[in-house]
Amino acid sequence: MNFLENLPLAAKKLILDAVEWVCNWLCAKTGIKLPDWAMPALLTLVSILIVIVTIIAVFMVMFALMSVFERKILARMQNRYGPNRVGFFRWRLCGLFQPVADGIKMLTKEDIVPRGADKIVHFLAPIAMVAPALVLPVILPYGRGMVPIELSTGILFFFAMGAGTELAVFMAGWSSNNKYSVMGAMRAIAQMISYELPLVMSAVVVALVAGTLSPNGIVEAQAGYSFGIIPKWFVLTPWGFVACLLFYIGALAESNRCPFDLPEGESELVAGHLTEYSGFKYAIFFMAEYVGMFAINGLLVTLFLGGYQSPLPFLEWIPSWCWFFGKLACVAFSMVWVRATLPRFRIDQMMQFAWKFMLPMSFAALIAAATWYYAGRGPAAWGISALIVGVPYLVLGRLCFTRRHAADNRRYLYSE
Amino acid sequence: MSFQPHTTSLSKANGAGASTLDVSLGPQHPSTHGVFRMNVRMDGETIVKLQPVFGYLHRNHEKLAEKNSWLGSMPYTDRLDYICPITNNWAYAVAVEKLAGIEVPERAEYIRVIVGELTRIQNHTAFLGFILGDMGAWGSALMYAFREREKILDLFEWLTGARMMVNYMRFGGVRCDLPVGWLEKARAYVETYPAFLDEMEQLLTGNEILLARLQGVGVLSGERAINGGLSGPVLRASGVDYDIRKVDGYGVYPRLNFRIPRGTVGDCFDRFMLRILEIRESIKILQQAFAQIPEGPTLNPAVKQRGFKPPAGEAYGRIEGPKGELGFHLISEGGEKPYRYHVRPPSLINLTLLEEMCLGTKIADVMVILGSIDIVLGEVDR
Amino acid sequence: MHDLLQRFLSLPWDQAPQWLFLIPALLMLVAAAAAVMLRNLIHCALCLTLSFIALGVLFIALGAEFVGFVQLLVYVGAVTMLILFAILLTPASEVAASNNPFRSFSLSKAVNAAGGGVVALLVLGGLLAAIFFSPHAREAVPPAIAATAPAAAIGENLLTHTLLPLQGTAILLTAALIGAALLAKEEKQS
Amino acid sequence: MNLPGSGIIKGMAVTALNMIGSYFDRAHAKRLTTEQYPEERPTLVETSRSFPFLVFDGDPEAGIRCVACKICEKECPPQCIYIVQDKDANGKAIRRPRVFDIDISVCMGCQICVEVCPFESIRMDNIYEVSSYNRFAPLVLHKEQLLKSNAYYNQIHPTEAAETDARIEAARIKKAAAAKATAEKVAAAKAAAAKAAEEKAAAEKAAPEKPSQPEQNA
Repeated sequence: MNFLENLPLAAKKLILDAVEWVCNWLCAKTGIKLPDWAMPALLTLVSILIVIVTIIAVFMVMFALMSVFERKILARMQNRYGPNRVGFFRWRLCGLFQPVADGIKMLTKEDIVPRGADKIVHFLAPIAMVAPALVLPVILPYGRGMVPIELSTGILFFFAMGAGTELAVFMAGWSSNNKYSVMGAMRAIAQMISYELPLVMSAVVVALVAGTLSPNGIVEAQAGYSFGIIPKWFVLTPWGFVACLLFYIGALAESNRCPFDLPEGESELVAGHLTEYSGFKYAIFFMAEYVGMFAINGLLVTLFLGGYQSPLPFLEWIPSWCWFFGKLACVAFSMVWVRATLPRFRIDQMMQFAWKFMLPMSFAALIAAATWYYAGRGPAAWGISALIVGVPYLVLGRLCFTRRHAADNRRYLYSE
Repeated sequence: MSFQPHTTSLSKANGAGASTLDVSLGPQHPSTHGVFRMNVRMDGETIVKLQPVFGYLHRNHEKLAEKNSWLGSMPYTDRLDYICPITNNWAYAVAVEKLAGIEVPERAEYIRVIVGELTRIQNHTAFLGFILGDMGAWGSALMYAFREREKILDLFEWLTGARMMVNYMRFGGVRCDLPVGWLEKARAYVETYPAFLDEMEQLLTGNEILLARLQGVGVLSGERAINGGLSGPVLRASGVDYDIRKVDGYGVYPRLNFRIPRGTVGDCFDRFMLRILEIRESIKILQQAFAQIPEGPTLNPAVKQRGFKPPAGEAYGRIEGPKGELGFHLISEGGEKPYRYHVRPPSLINLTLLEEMCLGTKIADVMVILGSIDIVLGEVDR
Repeated sequence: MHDLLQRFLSLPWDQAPQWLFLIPALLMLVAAAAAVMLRNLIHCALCLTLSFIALGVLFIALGAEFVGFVQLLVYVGAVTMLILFAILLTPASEVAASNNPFRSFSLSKAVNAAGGGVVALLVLGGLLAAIFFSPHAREAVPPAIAATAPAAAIGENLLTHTLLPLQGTAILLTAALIGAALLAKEEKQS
Repeated sequence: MNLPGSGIIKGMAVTALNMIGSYFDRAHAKRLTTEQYPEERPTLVETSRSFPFLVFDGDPEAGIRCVACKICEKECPPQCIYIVQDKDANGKAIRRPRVFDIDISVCMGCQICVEVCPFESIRMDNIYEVSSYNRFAPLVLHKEQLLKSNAYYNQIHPTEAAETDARIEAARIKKAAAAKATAEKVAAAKAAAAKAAEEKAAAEKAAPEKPSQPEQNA
């Protein structure tokens, strides 16, 4: 079990050792004397490359699996089979090779640029979309001591990079020279700006309690078990639960997923900012969206679900990185589940929800967290903070939803 | 007009100074229920003008019927509102029977009521799925609705040989009697239906997002609905008590005990709920019809189907179709072909107040309002 | 061959990273110039964003991670978006009128431009003065703080030494926000 | 009083139950109704119909029931049937089709041709895999493709075919009886008639029964 736990790190070290050995061997063979700085610089470079390749490989595989499993899960929720045909020669493998077929299809499709499009921006938009999405995952702690890039301000880095995708969506929408695209882009920007606030606020809540902006530090702050059995994850505190839900909703909105898929709202805007994209550019957008979704789910796991900590003490023999990816899969599954269930918000309702419900709630969570922090984290603190988030929830909920709704308030008359 | 966001701002699209945006929604658009088109002028995302454009699915239905024999138009009526072909058959048969003064055997009338109400159920079920699709839900409700609709279509296939293009009604009855065991199977199916409807209601009617999307959207007053000539669930959602099953009392409906639900607000949510309530009433009708259906002939033997020649005259026959008043206006010169054949399609006439319902709403609401009217382009454009 | 390689390796490569800052710096300058010169307003805004990003990269390269990320978050994430929004929502006539001053020269425009230039210079001078004459300007930031907890240090500084300026800025921004809302509302009514 | 958001939770419970149900409710086909088409073929109900075909008894050439009366051609609503009557060597029309084409790209499967046919010769098939790479020639079915045996008809629509066969049999018996009665009457009335008359009666007896059916059916 220790072996499994350390497998990724050991592999990395093995590669680095091998590179060093080969270099030394080459130098000895050729008689070149390396300057002092050369070997450390080379090893740094190699380790960076290892990180890049690993992250791209892992997230590409996850993207591929997600794209087929999302469709299969959605299909099952809708009582269908989903993709179950594409396999390897005559073995169908439950359609697991569907992403390969999709990739071939996307690659071989004609890449259409509308005549009136702004060709440069139209070309740059997918790149501007995928670049931030791919750097997002580097700050996540995947396991004990497995942070690709250890940043003391990791959370901030995440949000700073995440801001880039808005720009890409705007570029895509505006450059396509299509009314649907521009409207989709405007919606996307409005939505992302609105939801970034509660998203960041609910992350700040965690940073406040953990006292650090480093993802690894936040995960370490959630180590241990109260009463020896209940993990000290932030999601299991009242403020943490609320902040987690807010973060989850914000994550749905930021990754343009149902019920916040207004920018590409198919029933209204055809495909929003993606309307004029085809072939591999479209595939890149698609990929960036999914990688961004994984990254933000990973952050959610890190912030609230204890990152790589195991949920029960006697399960600690399972490697920490398994726990991380397991939790990530659960969050991703829940996003598919939400997608299978809910209809889409309308634009004004979406904005109202962000500003009138989520933002006040995130402030309430902040206050509750501060109370919890200073009231000694005991049962009393638990109760008080529950009160602080519960009351605004009821009041705001009443104001936002139930004022005019309630299906049972409607009267229906019958005539014989 | 050309749209060039690169050189202008978003608002430039309609020429200098204008602050609105013209968008042509359709005919190729994911949620226009076919090839419907709306020319929409928007201020931001708010609709300030909406012009429906019909006719992309025009198939010359009425003129074809005037070139065809009386019987030969029957299969074409399947293709009017292809979601519920049996009621189209029924309306045409009612009109011709009225024109020629044909008696319909009692068993045939019961069969007509049974298949007609099954059609209403499957139409409204499909509606529940469609409107969720218009609201942007990813098809779960639609798939559940189609799962159930499929079972009704199986019954139709067993009965008529085709799932949708049934060509079932004949002048003075129905084409063939119920197969052995059909009635039991249909009854068993109808017994299971309320459970499914409860599940759908659990999925849909309490959902906060759905409520927010439907309530207060596309409000239509009863007065306007009457003035616009609306009919069916759209009219009754606005609080007007008008159902041709009660008004005309055609077929054996007067013998059946059922109620007509109607709404109080007239918004999309009322139209949505009304479909659910109507399904529940239809189930009651079906249960009574299953119990009461007598033995006997299913086709009036006096009527010659081939070379059918009604006496010269004029008749307007109508029924309460799932989407509203479906009527056929026929003029006969006593020949083998109708002189004039006109359809009163509920989808088209319900659509005429679309702009009025949509003004001032958001573009996303337009799709929901259009969905709540429940149109089928085959019937709108004919 | 060996000699060549050996000589190549013994160049002062370890100094190279110090010169890498030229890349974002030049990018920033070019993008800023493009933002001024380009004809299409959206392109201008996009170039401006590019220069913001380059500036953020510079901050990060200087070891000021926190400032760099905040720069990206605020400027790329919010300010640019607001600029783009403003461009897209401004009525067409005004946008059309705002042609590039470098293309159509006229005296009044030149005077305007000169006036604008003077104002810009004054603002720049004021900023530089504020920076150079502030009490902390000459103190180098203790490297220890920069490396360990820049965020904490900045936070503490903001809430102790520079609390008053911070609050002043906040009030100013709020006032600007209210003013903007008022302006927008009037436009809507008319 | 409902908590805000409870409706969403309920809805999600429904989708979750459906997901689980799709794995376990297969037997009753309550949840997962999909048929995996090329492997699982639908069991067509007996009444299922697609396109028309021509019925023959015994030999495809001699046993063809169609007499080229062209009623179906006239009644077909989309007019997808094309019939040319056959002629013998002398140019005299024979009561059977030389050409019988159905354009199934036009045919809408309404079954009106079946209803109007007085000779029980055109019936509805239940084939459903008729797609082709060419939209014109392969979709025009000629007489050779349309001709299918009565056995096949009995196989796809047993009930209907049995009724049809019974009807034909009854008509044949009735016809035979009528012919016999006529012959006897003729023989009794004209017992002393010339041999030519006798030959004529014999020829009438041997004539095919089918032409007599219109009267039976009308």
